[in-house]
Amino acid sequence: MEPPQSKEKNEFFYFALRNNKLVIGLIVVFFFLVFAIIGPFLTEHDLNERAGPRNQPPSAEYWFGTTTFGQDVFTQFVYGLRAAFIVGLVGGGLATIVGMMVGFFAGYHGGMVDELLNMLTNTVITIPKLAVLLVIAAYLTVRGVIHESIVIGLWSWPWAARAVRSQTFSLKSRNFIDMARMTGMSSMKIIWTEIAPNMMSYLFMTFVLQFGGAVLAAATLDFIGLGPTEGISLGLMMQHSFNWSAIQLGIWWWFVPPGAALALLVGAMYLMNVGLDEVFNPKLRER
Amino acid sequence: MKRYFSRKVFIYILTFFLAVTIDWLVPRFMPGNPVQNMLSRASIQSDAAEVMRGYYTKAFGLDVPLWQQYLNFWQAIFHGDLGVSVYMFPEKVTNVIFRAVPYDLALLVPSVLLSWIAGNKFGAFAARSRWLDNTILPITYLLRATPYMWLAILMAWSLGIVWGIFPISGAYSFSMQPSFSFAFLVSFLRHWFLPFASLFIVQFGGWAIGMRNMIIYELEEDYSHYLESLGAPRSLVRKYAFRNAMLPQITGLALRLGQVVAGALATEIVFSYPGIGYLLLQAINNQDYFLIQGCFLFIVIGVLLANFIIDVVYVIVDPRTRQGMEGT
Amino acid sequence: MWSKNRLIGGTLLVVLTLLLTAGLALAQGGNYERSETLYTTGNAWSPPTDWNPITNWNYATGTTGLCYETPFLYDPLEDEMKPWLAKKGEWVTSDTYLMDLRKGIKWQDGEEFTAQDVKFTFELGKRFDGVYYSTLWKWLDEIVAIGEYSLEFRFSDPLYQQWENYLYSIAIVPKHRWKDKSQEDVLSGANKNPIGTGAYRYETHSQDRMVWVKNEDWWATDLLGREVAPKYVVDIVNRSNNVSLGMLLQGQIDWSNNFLPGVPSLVENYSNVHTYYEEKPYMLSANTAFLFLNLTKKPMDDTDFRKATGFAVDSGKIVSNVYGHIVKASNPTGLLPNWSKYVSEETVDEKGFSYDPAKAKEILDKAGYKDVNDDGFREGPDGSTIELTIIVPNGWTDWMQSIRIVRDGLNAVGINATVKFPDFGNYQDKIHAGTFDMAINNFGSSVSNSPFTFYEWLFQSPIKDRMSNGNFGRYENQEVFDLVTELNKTPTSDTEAMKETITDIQDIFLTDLPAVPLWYNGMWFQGNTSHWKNWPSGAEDTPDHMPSTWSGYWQMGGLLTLTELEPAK
Amino acid sequence: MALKTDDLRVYYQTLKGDVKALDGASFTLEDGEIMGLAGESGCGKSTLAKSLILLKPPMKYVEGRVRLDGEELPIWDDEKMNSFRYKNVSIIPQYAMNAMNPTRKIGKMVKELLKSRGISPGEKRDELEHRLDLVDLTRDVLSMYPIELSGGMKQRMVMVISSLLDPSLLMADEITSALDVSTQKAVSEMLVEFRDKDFIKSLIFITHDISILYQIADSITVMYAGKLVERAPTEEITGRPLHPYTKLLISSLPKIGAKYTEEKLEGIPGKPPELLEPPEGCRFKNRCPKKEEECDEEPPFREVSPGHKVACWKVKKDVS
Repeated sequence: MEPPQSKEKNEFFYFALRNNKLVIGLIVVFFFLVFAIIGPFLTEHDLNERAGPRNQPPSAEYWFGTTTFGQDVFTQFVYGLRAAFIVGLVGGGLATIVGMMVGFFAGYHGGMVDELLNMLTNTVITIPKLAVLLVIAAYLTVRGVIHESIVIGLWSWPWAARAVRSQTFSLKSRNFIDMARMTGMSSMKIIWTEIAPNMMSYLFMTFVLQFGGAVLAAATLDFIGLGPTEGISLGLMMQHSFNWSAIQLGIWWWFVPPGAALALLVGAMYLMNVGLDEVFNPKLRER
Repeated sequence: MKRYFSRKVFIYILTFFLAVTIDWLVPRFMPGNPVQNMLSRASIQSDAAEVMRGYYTKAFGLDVPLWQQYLNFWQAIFHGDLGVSVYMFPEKVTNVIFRAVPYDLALLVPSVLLSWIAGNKFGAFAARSRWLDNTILPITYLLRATPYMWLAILMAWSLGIVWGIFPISGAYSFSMQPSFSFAFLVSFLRHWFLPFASLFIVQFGGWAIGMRNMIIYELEEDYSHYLESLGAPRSLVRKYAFRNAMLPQITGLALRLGQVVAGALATEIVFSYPGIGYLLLQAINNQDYFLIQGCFLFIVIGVLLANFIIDVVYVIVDPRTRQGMEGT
Repeated sequence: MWSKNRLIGGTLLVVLTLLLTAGLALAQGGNYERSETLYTTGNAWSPPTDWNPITNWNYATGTTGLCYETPFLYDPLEDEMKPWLAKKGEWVTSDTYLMDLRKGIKWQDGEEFTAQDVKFTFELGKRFDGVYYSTLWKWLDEIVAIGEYSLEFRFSDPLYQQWENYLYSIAIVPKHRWKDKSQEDVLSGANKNPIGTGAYRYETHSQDRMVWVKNEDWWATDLLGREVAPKYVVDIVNRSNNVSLGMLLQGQIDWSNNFLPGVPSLVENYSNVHTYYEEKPYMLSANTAFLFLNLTKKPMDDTDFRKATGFAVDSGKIVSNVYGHIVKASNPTGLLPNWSKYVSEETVDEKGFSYDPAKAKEILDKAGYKDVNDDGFREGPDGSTIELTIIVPNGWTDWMQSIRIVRDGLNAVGINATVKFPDFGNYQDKIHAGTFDMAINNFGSSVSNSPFTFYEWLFQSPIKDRMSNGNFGRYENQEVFDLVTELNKTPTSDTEAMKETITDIQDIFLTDLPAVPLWYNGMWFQGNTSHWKNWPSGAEDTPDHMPSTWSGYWQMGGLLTLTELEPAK
Repeated sequence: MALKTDDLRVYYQTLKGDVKALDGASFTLEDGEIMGLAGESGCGKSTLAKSLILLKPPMKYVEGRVRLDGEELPIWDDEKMNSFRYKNVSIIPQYAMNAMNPTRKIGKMVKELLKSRGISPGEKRDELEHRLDLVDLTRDVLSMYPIELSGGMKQRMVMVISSLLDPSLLMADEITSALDVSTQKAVSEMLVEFRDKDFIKSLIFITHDISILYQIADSITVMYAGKLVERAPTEEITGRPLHPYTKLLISSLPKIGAKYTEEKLEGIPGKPPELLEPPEGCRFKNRCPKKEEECDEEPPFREVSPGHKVACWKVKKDVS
């Protein structure tokens, strides 16, 4: 026998608020989110403007120091954080949605549909993300963070799809789906009204993971020079600092903040994911 | 069983065909002209440039219609001929790739395997220990979330520049030629260490977390509870859980090894390590169709092979998969 | 499967590695004695794959210069041709060029170097279209060897300026080794194990380096008393400029031709870092960066608008803010300092421009560019909106910063301009196809023996669909095209006639201003004095050569620099 | 007297507070007795079984004593309890379908299990094969993976494993719910045979399907919301159920083999009470057709006739 489980919402919050992992993760993410939202209002500098002398270490005036071009690192940092959230939300969101659709249909219909979608999934996994970005890069004179996010999203869904598919498989065999089917519901409706709600928690966790994955993927792409050609991102900051010899010249304030923010933000996301897992899955809860 | 495998093989071939076709298409979608790009580096008179462009376009086989280029491409693949690199003209693509691959193997195979072993051990160890779960594990989450290049940069800066313990660029000292001497080996290892370590650490975090999550699920599985009910000691329960949690980790390992040929781009850039990752980036930047295709082809083959091996290995190690093959 | 043994084995491996790595850190010491080895970098961006002087965009650093040599050298600092393999060369008639070769030059395989080698090399261009100097044969009739050491080049229509350029850029290859090469071998062969006449032989190469070893029998030692100092020249393939910087500071690289950020502070803080000048501009100039304006588009087709652009752009700010004074602002004519004698001060005084936003506004006002819809930006005289985009390749950070300053200058005088950074391939496509608005480029403005090469690039003609070798803005003016041809046909000895023609060209250039010269890009050079000294510099009693390892620059001072170096200890 | 529990209370710890899943169970089980334990799901019957063998978080021991064969069972102490598990107390879990490690051959798993309990697998080999014969399993199953067995086979295999060490008390937790009717019957009869052959001394057979108990159980105990409500020999309780809940349970049960008692019970208005803060008094009162004021006080579980215990105020009145 399990402890009685009422499906009340406040129960979720009740457990959520008592899960250290989730709470710490949320606090960190929230901290960065606030930082990203209000940060740009705390600086009077422009992104690329020469704000002061070159290569200044952090000081009261330049909180995070300045770059080789005399740009204010703090300013770039806060805008970069914004970009990270955009990539996470758009890229991670897109990957989750596409993965969900493909996974649902594959898992629900099985048979030929499943085989075909599986092949598609495999092909997409096989083709390096770089290749696609390459073409996109070549076609778009200007790549913004959004373009990058969309590409990442459209190329990261296979993992989500695989997971959702197997979940759907197992849910499908349960009674309530059979009953729904017997009542003559359309498969679309069954997916939306019966399967999806049962998977909401799972999907949300998938999204959290995809968010972190998208942010990291974007950082790598930015670093190797396939990132946005406009604006700034944390990955671009690292690329610039690297290209402009910040390592050799010891301009650590240029490359430490963006990487640290990425690691903390994404790490917090992963922590949240485990926390959510424990909240949604009572078996893992009491330890 | 036979039917199962022949169907699998068919699907793999189909996937391969699709992937290769896309691989062929992708560089051709790019605006610009690789020959033009190559010759833009030449200091030549403009009328001479026209003539040369004609010559090299033909030399690269870019003068025939697209469909024929496509057919030629397939034909060449089966002859193991991936064409000539534009960026490293006139080197053959296969040579270029084969020369870079050993560095990737030297860097990635140990880092993947060792981090996998250590990560799994640590993850299994940390699972279900409240103390570890709350202290060390958050650090592994952070590791897992650390961008490869950032850790690489941090290590290069601290260990390479500030303390000057390790060199931070190249695969061996510039004053040496590769040889089987001790001095060369030392030089190679010193150059190898930082990229290896940065890869190891991040991957360690990933594997450890994977293992921890997996084993926690396994420990809550019915068979674990049954064993506990029958008074089986913790060691046996954990052994079983560990073994079963290992299965997805094996999948992960195989997939990761399948990608080894893709190199570790960001890390290779930071440490100027001459692997495929860096090569690919150069190929992309120089619109080197043939090198891009070649690299991708290797990667595609690697990934497909890994997937196929997983399929086969799973049939052996996980009896559950056999069910689906014979029944229904 | 996951036995303990494996784990222990793995751990052992790691520990062993650590021990080896840390414990034997001191055991470093290579095959090349440090005191005899010169480490260079800054030219190669791809692994050495080819030692074929015909593929001059691709060969390994030093193929031409160190291994293969040219009949002449050119010294840009003195603007002087220096006989090299050739003892002398002169125009005996207006269309016959006589070249005398030095006696006693040997190929590295011991064979004698003769007039047949020179004839053979030049005739490769006749045999194969794909050779980069094949067009030479449109105006060269024949080459006649006179004895072992003299040749007569008989021209139908001599292009003197271009010819002189070839004299120090075409590397002579040995006939006895090349005569059986097929077209494919010549045009795309790797030419492994190159045998030249030069100071260095091929030693080895790998992905990230090219190693040359000294040719002890080099002819110049006997004939000219010149000897190259380093036994080994190891050229390191660029990974990124920052790697070069790190290695330079640590004394692992002696000679860097990379663009390194923050050079002034390096010179100040590192006593062993050497630049050509001790203070700004630190660097010699190598080429001119232009802001190309696309004349096929509005409003760039309007001369007034272009001129206003010239006045609106603050190139001094680019020099100080972006480059930290390691470059110089360009002369309004764009002519490099080594051609300063051709600059007509009068013309510049009369028609030149400088940063003067007020003047820019005045010109725009007068030409009818007014802000009619009150959006803060001017509209065209016909009321059309102006929205311009300035492009440079993504990742070229110094240029990216520069066009931001250009944009700011334009915005300040009321022209709506934005910056964009397409990838290199895309950028190149845009300037070749003429679909850009404004773009920075300097690809063909490099230092050379004659302003002709500069103008031929700037006024490339005829205008085609794709302009891949200059004149990206598609400036069409037959008069100036004719003047460039005329310049080419002016004997190099006739400086007065050259000046005249160049003055005319300058006049047209400054009148129409089809492109705006911004700054002189530096001949980036940083030396490290820890292992080698006596680097070229602008100071007294030091060698005066252009210290460059770039392709085509060995003949312009790089090789001579090697003969001047001395071990530091 | 094989088993005697005394006021056993085991709660589930949740962050909201304790869920009183087993709130004071006292009963005795005679040697050789097969006791059926029935009730709706969530009534605490599985908690009772689990607490007798593996009481681990989130379950929490509150109070009560358990004696098995005159010896105290230290159910609150996981360590000490271990020596009793399997050898003295054993269980066929609810999840018998998944009880075996899917990636181990069954024979190997059994071997490893025995070894880990300090028993030489060789010694038990014959016995194991003998029992396989008894439950109609070929010896080949030992070299098979669980996935290769049908549901019924797995069930029987687990029966063999769980009873291999001849435990004094075996608990079968909802073992029939996943099986079809004929297999249910066969499996149940095998358990009876086990008892008859003295493999096990006594059996607690937990099910929500009372009909199956008619055939095998010596006595039936009914639970409701964490409490024992009625306990009597099988004929007695089926013939003369006293507690209103038992009556409903039995009357709502039309025929042998009806699967989902729960669905039928939906006929009883209302739901079982929340066990986090259960109502004072009789826990059935809100659904009880005979509810009166006195029901606000907790009814004692007392013997109303020999061997027949019931916890209901109304019964007290009726009988005495």
